[in-house]
Amino acid sequence: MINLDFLNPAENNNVLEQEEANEYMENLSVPTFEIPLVHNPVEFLKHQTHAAEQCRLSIVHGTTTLAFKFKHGVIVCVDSRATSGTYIASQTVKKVIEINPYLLGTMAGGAADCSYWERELGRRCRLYELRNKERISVAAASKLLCNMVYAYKGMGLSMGTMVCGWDKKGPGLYYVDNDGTRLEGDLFSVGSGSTFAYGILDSGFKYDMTPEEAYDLGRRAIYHATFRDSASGGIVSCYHVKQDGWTLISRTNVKELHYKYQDEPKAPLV
Amino acid sequence: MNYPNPFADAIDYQRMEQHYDQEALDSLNAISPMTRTQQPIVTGTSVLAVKYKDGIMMTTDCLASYGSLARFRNVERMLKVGDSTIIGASGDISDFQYITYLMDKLMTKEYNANNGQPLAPENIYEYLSQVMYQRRNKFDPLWNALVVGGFQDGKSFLGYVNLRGTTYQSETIATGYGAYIAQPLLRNAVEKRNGEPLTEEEAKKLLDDCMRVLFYRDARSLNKLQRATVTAAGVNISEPYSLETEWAFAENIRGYGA
Amino acid sequence: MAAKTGFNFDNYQRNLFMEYGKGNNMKLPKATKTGTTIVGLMFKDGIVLGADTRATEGPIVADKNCEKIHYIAPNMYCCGAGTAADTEMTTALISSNIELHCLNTGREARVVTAMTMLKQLLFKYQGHIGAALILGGVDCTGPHLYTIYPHGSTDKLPYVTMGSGSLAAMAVFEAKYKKDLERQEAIDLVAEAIQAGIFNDMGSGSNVDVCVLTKGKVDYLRNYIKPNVRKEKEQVYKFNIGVTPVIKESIRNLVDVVDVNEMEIDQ
Amino acid sequence: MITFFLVLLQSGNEYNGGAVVAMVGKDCVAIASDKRFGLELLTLATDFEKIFKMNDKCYIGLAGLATDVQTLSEELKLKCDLYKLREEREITPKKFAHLVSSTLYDHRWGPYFCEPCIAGLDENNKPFICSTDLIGCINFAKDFVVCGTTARELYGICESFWEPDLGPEELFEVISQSLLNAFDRDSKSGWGAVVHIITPEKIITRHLKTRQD
Amino acid sequence: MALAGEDFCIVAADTRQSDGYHINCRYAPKAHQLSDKTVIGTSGFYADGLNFVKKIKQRMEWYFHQHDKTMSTTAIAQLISIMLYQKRFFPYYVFCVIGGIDENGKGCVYSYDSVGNAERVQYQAAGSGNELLQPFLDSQIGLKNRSNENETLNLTEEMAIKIVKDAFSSVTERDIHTGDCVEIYIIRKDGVECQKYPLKRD
Amino acid sequence: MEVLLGIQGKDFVLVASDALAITSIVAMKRNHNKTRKLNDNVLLMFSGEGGDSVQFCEFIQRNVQLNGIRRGYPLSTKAAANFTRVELAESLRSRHPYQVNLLIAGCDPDTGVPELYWMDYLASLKKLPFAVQGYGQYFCNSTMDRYYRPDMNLEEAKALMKKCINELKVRFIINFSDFVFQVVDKDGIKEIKLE
Repeated sequence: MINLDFLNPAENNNVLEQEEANEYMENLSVPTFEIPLVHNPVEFLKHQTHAAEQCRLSIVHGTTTLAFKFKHGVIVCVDSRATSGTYIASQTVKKVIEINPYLLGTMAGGAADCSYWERELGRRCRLYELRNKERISVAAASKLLCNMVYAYKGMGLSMGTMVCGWDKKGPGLYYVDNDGTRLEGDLFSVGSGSTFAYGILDSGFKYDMTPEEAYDLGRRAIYHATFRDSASGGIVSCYHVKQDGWTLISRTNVKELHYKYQDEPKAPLV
Repeated sequence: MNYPNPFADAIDYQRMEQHYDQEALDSLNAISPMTRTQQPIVTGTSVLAVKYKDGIMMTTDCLASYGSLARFRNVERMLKVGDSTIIGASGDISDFQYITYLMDKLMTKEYNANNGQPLAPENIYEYLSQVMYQRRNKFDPLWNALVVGGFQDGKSFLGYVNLRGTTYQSETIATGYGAYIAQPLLRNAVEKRNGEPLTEEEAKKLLDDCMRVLFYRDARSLNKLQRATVTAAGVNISEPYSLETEWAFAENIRGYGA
Repeated sequence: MAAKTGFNFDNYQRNLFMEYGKGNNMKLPKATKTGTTIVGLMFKDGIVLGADTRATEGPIVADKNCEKIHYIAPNMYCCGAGTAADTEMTTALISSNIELHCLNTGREARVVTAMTMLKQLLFKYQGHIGAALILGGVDCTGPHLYTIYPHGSTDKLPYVTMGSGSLAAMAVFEAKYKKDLERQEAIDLVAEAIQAGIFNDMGSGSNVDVCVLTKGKVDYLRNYIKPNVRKEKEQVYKFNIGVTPVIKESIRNLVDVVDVNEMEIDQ
Repeated sequence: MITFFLVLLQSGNEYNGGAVVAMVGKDCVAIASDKRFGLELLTLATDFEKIFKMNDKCYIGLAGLATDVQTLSEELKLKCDLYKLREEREITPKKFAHLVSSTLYDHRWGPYFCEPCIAGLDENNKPFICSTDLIGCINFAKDFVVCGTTARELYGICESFWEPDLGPEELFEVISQSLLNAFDRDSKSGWGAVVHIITPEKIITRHLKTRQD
Repeated sequence: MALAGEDFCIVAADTRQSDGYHINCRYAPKAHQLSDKTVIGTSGFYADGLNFVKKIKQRMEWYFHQHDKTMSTTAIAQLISIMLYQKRFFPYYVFCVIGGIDENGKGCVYSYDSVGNAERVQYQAAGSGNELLQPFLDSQIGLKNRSNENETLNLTEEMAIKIVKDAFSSVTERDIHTGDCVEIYIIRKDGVECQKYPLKRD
Repeated sequence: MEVLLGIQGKDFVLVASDALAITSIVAMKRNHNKTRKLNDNVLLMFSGEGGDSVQFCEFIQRNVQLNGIRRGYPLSTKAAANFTRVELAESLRSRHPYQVNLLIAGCDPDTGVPELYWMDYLASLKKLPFAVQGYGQYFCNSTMDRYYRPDMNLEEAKALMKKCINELKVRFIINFSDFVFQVVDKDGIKEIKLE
């Protein structure tokens, strides 16, 4: 069960004590969070994060991530830029979170939210494995994540993630976001550059592609998104999830990709 | 006004007649803290303190204002804690009285423990800064800027903590309007010496000069001052005294220009 | 083109529309302000004006060595704080009006005239022109020192300060000002007041400008003290030529190359 | 009420984005800009002109809202051409700076959302640069001036890189490296860059190879 | 600001504490030594930073008593991330970087946002001057935008210190919040050294 | 919620505009024409506030035509685009600015050189090889980037246009059932079918 006590600040007067208790808490317990003692903590936080956009209270939102299923598994491609306001805070963010050797999660929205909850997901998946002596299914893992963040719905978490993996039923791909939406699908793209990526994916996707073609499609889709969307960029990382776990296919700088694609002839139309 | 007002903070201590638009206040409520102290009521103005050769010297005036009213003209804004520490407070007087109570409690506990290791100024300072910071985190700040001075084992200590829990230690400290008016003079006097400490006489003169300027320029100040020293001999808070002031030049001023 | 006088309000509607119109939420960018410490004092036989030289744009220093003491007339100078463009343009406008006034009347203008012009202008704009000024000058009636606030109110005092560093500077004046200072004492006191602003107020910085006005004489001591000269950098960051990747280059010669030697070099 | 945080909001200047920088060298000046034309996050074109030639020895770079960049550049070009017709000589950069300043201050109460950087050589071929804020306060600098959404980044990097008395080629490298590294940290500018180096003899225009993301 | 070399790491922070346009204090350290392999630099709200560092030190002490060893830099890095995230709904207004030597004896830097997103980097600037500093580091340490892309930098300690000093003196010129003095912590395999370098005070 | 597309080919410009007129949540009309002919070889396409866009475009249309009649020869695409920009920029400074986003496609009747201009409601003008107005920008620009060549013939341009429209149909929340396709070339403006 998720501990929801903190939702009622009035009952939670002794913050100091509570905090100390948190710190002593065993690793297996559920994480708890301190919240501000105001009438409406959600509004307070919104106010703070909005006001602080320039002060980078949180690193936000610009991203392009995509994942699709095809004949040979699941391809995951992401860019690597973190922006706050117009400032590019980092060009080398790892937006694919390696939950365990069979599961990948992608990162869009608040970077800290994604990495924290997917780390937590990794821990729970490991616990599941220890308890049940078998690997958790992608469906179950994504549901776990979905349940965790749903408990905090309305608190201002920001997360749009795709959980990808391979289980008994074959390749699995689920989209989970901070509203608690969880969708199963064959092809998703998430983030501010996603529409551009969709444009490339939809026109180039075939189920029976070779892996090489699939890698190229994924990279190309991210590249085109980085070109058009100023909040995406950096390095394109490409992962392939196969039956025996995921492998990192490539990390390519967008600058190289641009000048490579620029010199290539365009794909024929007719 | 269209140019930056750097004194917003100083004014905050003194603002009384605020006419809140109820609607604006309601919409603010969503994001605003569940506080008791939204603004200070009875306030004291600047506290000045410097390190000198024998320890710490600190000065305040004796006024507690109620908005623009000079309400209480005989208030002591310095508090002796133990044998080697003094706390000077600007900001809300009732919050300062609460701090007095806290200090009493702390010292009683110390007395009962009687472990032979009296609380050093640093310890009291640390305690106070934690109190201030935790109250800020609860959105119920103690509306003060405090200066902690002390002298123990041949070392003098001077630290500042305010309503947000912001702390710093420095050779010279001034709060309220003093931070803008007196601090430049204090810094100048100390930096000029290149590390050579001020003598008692110099420190006295320096603080008196600063208090005089403050009296000229700070409308919430009073020419009735108290000076405290913390030295190896212990804490000594003087009786109230006044400064000589000079208003002669004003007699030549006629009109405002036109 | 027909020359229009006065301000042009063309963009005003549009900017409102962009700021508050449907689906728009742009915010007006900020103009450069001078955080500034400016001071003036009267001494035995004249006026000393002083200013720092930093102009800021929010937390960024936009200009490290700007001039804040503006010319009004040969016998008058004016320090400005507040919105930088406003102080520049207001003083420039009044300066030209004073010049016209002098030509009309055939006499040296009085300081009080300039002060009145300034206060009337600023009052007309009800504080929207963000210029806080210190006007000093010497005319046939002796030395005069005025402050003019953005809303158009004025003050006449023997020593005055303005800007974000005004309290620091005023502290120095209050502590050390005496009547009938000697010229050098006055300059030193002004410099000390400005330096108090420079070192204690983050909106003020860099150098000290001083302007001494006495009967029939003006000494504009630009960068009188430079307390903040940047230290030599630890190393020089020069790049090897050709390190930047270039796609395309075009060169347009402005002079005809006729020199034979140069032609050889070209080849 | 306690305010813990600064509030700075997105401004009209940031709608389209852009970066312009100008630097002084030894008997030469350089002015450079990025080439992006965007609408907030979307990049629409990568060949947008932000530097305009007023005459052979006077260039102006305008960063800010694209429509104002276009309107203002046309208005200034008109005024320069009229000046030339009236006076039968080219406008000097310093005079031009005052022209820009008064044009912008005219619009004090409804400003154009763009900030200009001016670079040029005067009648004695002495280098001149300056910038103004959006209501026309001139900043005469002896080293470099910057404007646009990348201003903060440019200030920091130019302050480290700029040296007095750089020759045209050295100046090119310094201004290019400053601009490239600065706008690589700003999501709203980049996508190509153009550098003009103005010397008494010639004008060198170079387009740089940059990141495109 | 922090940057990592092959076998050393530098963490540097200026010491000005300010409030609005007013300088509170010219010497208020923002960089704190956590262990003999790790140093943290904080910026943002000073009281939050100070208390956060105190809490980290406390947690490190507990760790020491439980495991009888000092926390490694990487472990501290993870701890900080989680501690920051625990305040997700009432964040510390703190931007921190930590620098240190990792288990393999290599220099490492971690940078954080205020709610605990961590990234291991080679160099990072944080705080009010970060936008001014970062491109300079990109160019000098990251060697970005050079036509010879294969160029590698052999960063020596001496070079790094020079770069740090120049970076700070440049930022001081343009950022009003930076100034007075910079403290440079140099973390080597055999301990931590702290140098002070004066900056402009205006 | 409208979309306009334009692709400049070797010697023509292929444009498409959706034919949907929306009020609130109702589709009022499914064969709405969102273009105006400025003259024989220049086509203006608009989207934006209902009244504004038509009023403004017809104003431009009348003036461009008047200009052509006065001078005896039609305005070039570039001239028409710049004229439109100035008018829009001026209107923006009035009390009731026109809120309209435009594409201007044209082809020189003599040389056959095609041109395509993009302009938003703030009057930023940009000449582009291919252009999209409205939310379509976010879906179609990458597809165009991927396949566009400056020397495309009409068949290729049609194929690219089809890809874009298909993408909109798959991903955009509004289903544009009908589009109006037109080709502007040296011989004039004519409506075509994609199939």
